[in-house]
Amino acid sequence: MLRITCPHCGPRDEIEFRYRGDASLSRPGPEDDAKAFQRYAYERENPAGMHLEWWLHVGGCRRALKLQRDTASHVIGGAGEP
Amino acid sequence: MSKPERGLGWGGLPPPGHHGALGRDPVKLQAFMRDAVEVRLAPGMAEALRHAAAGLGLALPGMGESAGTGSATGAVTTLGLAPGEWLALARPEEPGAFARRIASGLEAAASVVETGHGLACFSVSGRAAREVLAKGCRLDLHPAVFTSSTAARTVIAQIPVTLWRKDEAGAADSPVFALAVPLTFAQSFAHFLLGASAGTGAEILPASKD
Amino acid sequence: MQRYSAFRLALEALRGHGGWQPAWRDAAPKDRYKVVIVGAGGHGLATAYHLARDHGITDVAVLDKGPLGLGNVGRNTTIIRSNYFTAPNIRFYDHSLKLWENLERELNFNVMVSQRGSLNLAHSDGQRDLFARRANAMRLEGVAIEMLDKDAVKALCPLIDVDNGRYPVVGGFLQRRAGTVRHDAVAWGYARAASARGVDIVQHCEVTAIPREGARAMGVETTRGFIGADKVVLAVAGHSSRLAAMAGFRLPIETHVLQAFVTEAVKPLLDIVVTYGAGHFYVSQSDKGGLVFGGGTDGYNSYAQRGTLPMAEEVHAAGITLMPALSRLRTLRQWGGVMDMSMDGNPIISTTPVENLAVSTGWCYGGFKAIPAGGTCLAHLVATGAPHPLAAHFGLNRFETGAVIDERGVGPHPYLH
Amino acid sequence: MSPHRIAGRDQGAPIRFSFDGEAIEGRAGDTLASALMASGVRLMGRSFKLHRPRGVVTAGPEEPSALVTVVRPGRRDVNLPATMVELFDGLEAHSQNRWPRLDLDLMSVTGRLGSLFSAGFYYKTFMGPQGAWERLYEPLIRRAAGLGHASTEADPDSYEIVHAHCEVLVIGSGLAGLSAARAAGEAGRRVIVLEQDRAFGGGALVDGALESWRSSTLAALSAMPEVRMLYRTTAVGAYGHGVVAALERVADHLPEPEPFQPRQRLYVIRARRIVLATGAVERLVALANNDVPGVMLATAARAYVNRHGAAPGRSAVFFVNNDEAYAAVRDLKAAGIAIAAVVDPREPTPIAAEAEAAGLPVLFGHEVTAVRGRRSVAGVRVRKRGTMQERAIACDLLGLSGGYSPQTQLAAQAQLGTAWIEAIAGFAAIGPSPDAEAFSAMIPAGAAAGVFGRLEAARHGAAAGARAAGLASDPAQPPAEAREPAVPPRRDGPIMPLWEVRGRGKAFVDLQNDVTADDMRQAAREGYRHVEHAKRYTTHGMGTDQGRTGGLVGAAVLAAAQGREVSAVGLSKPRPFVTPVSFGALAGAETGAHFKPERRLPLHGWHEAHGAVFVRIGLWLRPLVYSGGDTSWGPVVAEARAVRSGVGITDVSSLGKIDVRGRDAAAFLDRIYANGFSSLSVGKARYGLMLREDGIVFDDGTTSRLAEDHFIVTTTTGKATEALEHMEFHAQCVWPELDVRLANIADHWAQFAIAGPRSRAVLSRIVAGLDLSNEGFPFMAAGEAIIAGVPGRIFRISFSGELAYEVAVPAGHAAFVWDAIMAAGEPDGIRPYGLDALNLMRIEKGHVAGSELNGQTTAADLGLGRMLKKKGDFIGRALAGRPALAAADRLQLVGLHPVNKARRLRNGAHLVSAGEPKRSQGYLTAACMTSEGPHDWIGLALLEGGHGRHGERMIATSPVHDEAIEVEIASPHRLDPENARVKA
Repeated sequence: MLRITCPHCGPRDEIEFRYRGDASLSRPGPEDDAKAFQRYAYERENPAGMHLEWWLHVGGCRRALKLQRDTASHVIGGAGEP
Repeated sequence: MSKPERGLGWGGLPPPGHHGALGRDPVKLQAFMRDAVEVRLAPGMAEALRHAAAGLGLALPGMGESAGTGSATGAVTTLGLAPGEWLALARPEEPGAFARRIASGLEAAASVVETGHGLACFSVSGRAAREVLAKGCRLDLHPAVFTSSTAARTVIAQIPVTLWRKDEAGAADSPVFALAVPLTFAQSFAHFLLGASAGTGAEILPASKD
Repeated sequence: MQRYSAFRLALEALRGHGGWQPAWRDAAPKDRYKVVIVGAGGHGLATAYHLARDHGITDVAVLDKGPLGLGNVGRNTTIIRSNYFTAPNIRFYDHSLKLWENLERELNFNVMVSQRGSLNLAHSDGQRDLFARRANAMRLEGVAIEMLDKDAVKALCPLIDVDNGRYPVVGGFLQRRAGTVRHDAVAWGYARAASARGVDIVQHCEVTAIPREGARAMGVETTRGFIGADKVVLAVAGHSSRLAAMAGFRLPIETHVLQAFVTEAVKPLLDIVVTYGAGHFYVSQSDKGGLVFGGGTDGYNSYAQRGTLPMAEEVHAAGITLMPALSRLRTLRQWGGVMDMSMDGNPIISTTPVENLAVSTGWCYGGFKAIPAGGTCLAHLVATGAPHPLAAHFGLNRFETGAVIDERGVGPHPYLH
Repeated sequence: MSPHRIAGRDQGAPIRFSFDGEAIEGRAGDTLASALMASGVRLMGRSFKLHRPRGVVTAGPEEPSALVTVVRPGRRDVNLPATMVELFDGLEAHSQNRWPRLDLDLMSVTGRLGSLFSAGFYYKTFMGPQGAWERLYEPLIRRAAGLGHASTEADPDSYEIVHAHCEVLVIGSGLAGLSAARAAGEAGRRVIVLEQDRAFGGGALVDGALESWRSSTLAALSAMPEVRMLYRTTAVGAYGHGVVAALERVADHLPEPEPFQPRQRLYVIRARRIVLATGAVERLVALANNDVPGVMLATAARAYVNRHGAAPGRSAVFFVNNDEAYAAVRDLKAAGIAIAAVVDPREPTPIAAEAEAAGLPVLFGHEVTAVRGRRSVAGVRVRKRGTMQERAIACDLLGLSGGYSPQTQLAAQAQLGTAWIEAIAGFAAIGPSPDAEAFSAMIPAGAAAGVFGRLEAARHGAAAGARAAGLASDPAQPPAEAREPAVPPRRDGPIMPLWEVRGRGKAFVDLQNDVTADDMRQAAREGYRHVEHAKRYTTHGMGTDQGRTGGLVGAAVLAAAQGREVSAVGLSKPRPFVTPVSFGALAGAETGAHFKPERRLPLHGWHEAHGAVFVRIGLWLRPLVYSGGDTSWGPVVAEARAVRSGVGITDVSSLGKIDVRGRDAAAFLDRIYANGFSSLSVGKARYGLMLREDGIVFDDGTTSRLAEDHFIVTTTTGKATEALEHMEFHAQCVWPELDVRLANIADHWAQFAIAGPRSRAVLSRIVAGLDLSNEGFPFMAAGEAIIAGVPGRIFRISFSGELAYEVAVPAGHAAFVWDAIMAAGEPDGIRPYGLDALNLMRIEKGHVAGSELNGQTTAADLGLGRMLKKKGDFIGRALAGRPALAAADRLQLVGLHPVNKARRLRNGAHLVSAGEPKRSQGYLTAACMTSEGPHDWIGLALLEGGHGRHGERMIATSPVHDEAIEVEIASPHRLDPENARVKA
């Protein structure tokens, strides 16, 4: 079970959070074409190792946090605000 | 037309009386109701909000803290639940009056959204209160950690809960925990409380506006 | 290949089982192969077997970073079925089911295909209507499926509490040809059969790089040296993104962990496969006697082949809710498998931006049942360069055109699948 | 007194129990195993595959053989190690896996044919013909396999999950564990100690020299208010981040739980640091017939004598390869059990030599080659190592000790390393690197860390406790002597690794699963050389005991077969759970009707009192129809007709409602919705469509603008949670520069739709502060008003296709306002309507709902393509334009009705053409009887290229219902396509 330290609420169980995926992606803008959005919507680096990701603390402060987590070991490197 | 009377909005705890085991330390369970507003700071208005809140006499505690807890009639309890976000709770008054008062006092410094009718409030008190809540609450409720000025949002029995202490500082031996859950979950949350307190036993008190 | 039979077994018993030969050759890698398949799991081994059997291509190596068959083929909940909704999926998975039905004779290895039937439960009129729609889609494709009402569910599986759960059971559907297979044996059986046809199975040979020359892969760099290849095939469930990155492209894949559990062994308790429709729980009883059951994914990217506590709690709660009698039964082990979750929940059997490199990925949590058909179709793609008609809809380009096949309708969010 | 009790140690009160129907008397403090032993019962079960007679081997949870079924009224527990079943009055235990009786098991024929049932035999036969497996072989195998017969009845007991927190968690209460707890406790830390036994002390419980230390340490700990001691509690899983799951057997030692007492409790413990003091478990030695009842681990024999006063035999031979085991020999001798021989393969060590000098018959350099006897040990065969000449020694007990394996399962689960320690010939947990410690939070101590010896383990434990408490930087610093046991330092000589003695007969490496050393060799021969392959091929280590007594032995045999070291072959990966855990305990209290919480409408009580039939949708309970239980179409049609002809009211409080404020609220909604909201006037509502980024419709709803910077968004009930999270994610993560503040107001506002031509008249009677006339409050108007004296909001929106209003009031006033509307509507015959009538009316109107917003449809598919903004960015914009999302043959929304009015439409039916009756071209998404009923059916469908096929005739086919009816495709908007009614 992950214990995620929310920058606002402190360490909490993973069930309080909703995962929202790769935080290294940034959404293309109004001027970008379908190809850019295709990459954004579908293509992932999906590393086995440190991964920067979004988590919403829906069961706590309802704030989003960016988490550095090792997807292989679940060691958490750190959490910060957007 | 008769005057509108606010109801609990859910079925309520079982009738007052004893519940569960006949233990030495039964907890007290009570449902109560509150007016409430969510106060959300507008960008760049922190200073203005502090000023406006001071004018209203409204405490704005830090994240994870509660303030203003008092027994005086009309007192407001404010919980810091997220950065720049507070939940202010007060005893029920005329429909909409509390929200209007806070909103007009804070004006443009924050958005004020009325949410009190959407909350069902419970208190769990007594020496065994921690033991009872530990059957669902994943937070550390040890008095050194969850003090009488702590507030938190968490999840208990799959239900979102806002949790704070209603007792005065120093009452570590017999804490009073207040829990607010979304109204539509109230019946299920009551089921959790009854199940969790069956082992220690509980005394159910009549629902209250206080 | 040393042929297995009851007679042979008796003969060996008389001489202390000293005459058994290795089931497969533990090959050392050659410098070059016509086809190098990365990943000695179910799909990789089946692909090698079908390359040899269907296309006469035996200059094939199957590489694995560890011992064969210890990825998802050895970690799943052993269910085979073809109860899908879209016609192309029904055809593909039912073809797979037909191949399963004859697999032990095909491989001369008893993989214990047990067509005991698989029951999916519906808990509301709306869900029952969706089941009827799915069942009708199958029937239109000529695949047998039966709708059951509540009483029929109860009669078929008395362990199920149809009335008192949070979501009472209103009915379900039953695919009698569905069932279970002894999962490890599938890897062993294919390995043995492929090896017998000349395929090299190279264990403990981890791919560390996929060098390219222009748009083509030259082969694979491994912990046991460079191995040249005319064609490279990736069949590395859970790790496809890493291998694709070595070859220089990204996949529409996230890796997630799916958990599974097994109980202590008890005498026959449950004769069919049951899937709960209102929570994460599907279950069958292995021939050894343990209940094998699974739940959902953890909900976040993970390469950790292990279980988590919240999922254990949820799955067991769902299990008791559906089958209250399980309450005192004890769970022995909890584990996890890493899944390639594709962005539409459907697999990818496809060519890639690298001309001579094909992938089989995106099996989500349904890869096991697809092994025979997946191997057939991937072998066809590798051998002929054209997609097998049954797997034509599994191409990578569907994400560009929008022709995705999202049976669940949850969109490109694997953590919601 | 039973001759199997040791004189002077028979002090507990008598307890009556039964085994296989025979009444037996035990003593308080007995386990079932010790009570059976003390009454002379040796045969306790039959083995899994070969049905060989089996007795008790251990005295703990690692027991592989003595598995029993315990029956209580309404309760049945199987495969329980008799070593862990605490005796209670009336206990009813049964042996397992025998037919018809334990002493006459006809299935034991499999044992006689044992050589056929070698490793993996079933992979090599039973292969045909097709169907024979399911019909013939599999049923036979299934019946023979398994152990106990599990309960098929619901469990009358309850369970609970308890969340706990501490600074230092100590797992195990032996010398290391108690010392660690004391060190941490004295430092003032919050400590939890877990002990799987019913008493604290671990090894100290069987060692008289440690009793005074044990009791003084326990007394010290009990005086510390922040130290919590949990016995009968096993740490079953370690999950990293300091999280450990522990199972407390609260009432398993009782005939049944006390009132309101759970049977078992699962603790989820979050610890800052964990001291792993789980000790070590003795290993068996693979030798011929090492499974005969009477073969027992040396430590177990000692435990039965010292803790229970039960005699495991009268005349014992010990076969040991280490000095630790001599303590057991001495204690048995002291208890009056004859020691026929101590067979020690080593050269004399000081301790062994002392034992010999004290009169024990030690055979140095010897080994036991086989056990004699079938149902009970009759003797052993012994030879000098390296020679072939054997001699027989009569005995009825063989005490085995092949060394001790540190219990490192939890360490491995927490990603702590293990390392081979030559001195103990085993894998021990090794102290973590700082990185690993941050994750696992675990510090191994005592025997689990490979530190053997009583004083040494206590010191090691104290140091670990101090380190866990954050105290000592120097872990070697010894604790105060007063806290140490008064025992001399360890001076054991070296162990001789000894895994197997080759001989004639089955030499088991896994007693529970009947795996022999020959099976392991065969696996290696057939290529299953890796320990994980061998495990799966032979089933070695896959029983309830997880191979704790024979796991390493099997691995060693496998290694030897390949000419490798066991340290290189290793063990298979230990996964949770350390000991089996019941479903009930893992599930906790939230099961059955409470598996998921229920959400009830604020007016749930009213609906219930007025005959509502409820439907469960997601977490909600919602009124389907007010019919008192009648679920036919009649009451639904009647409700819909009441609306169409007069007025009705329905509770839509479950809709998601999100308060959106901020300077950029409109700009934000422009991006969230595919259609525009910045153009919406204050006081107006607009239907909005949200897409996913991939261009597929995500959700819909009506959003109103109450002020320039203030909107109320409504979502569907089903997507309420997801839509809020979708908006929060985009507000915070994608466009953080926007000033937009979201608040979930779903539960604060109860919301009712009042629909029908008379709705305005009814509402006018109770609404103040708002001109409800068509001019004053036209279609899609929104505003605040006083409703029956309650400040609320009114929206003129319609899902039913009629003139309609939605009224929102604070939930605490819902009942009051609802009653007021019902009273005001009485002259017009107002009646409540449920979800079915609502659905019926929206189908007539052609509004889409969840079954069309199925995550696969585009706006264009639903006929809503024109809503998409031509200018400006929004979620889904780019990818909605992909070619396949605009293909002509996409499934598009149509209406349909049967050509023959007498036929009913079936939800779930597919649409085919008469010429191609097997090719699905689409399917029905909704079907209902219309408000014009009773034999008038319409439906909605998604049909290939459907927009251009109105008027076409097709077949709606439902093979599972054996139905196929002709239908006519039509516009989905059957009712009032001009919207005259809603604008009236």
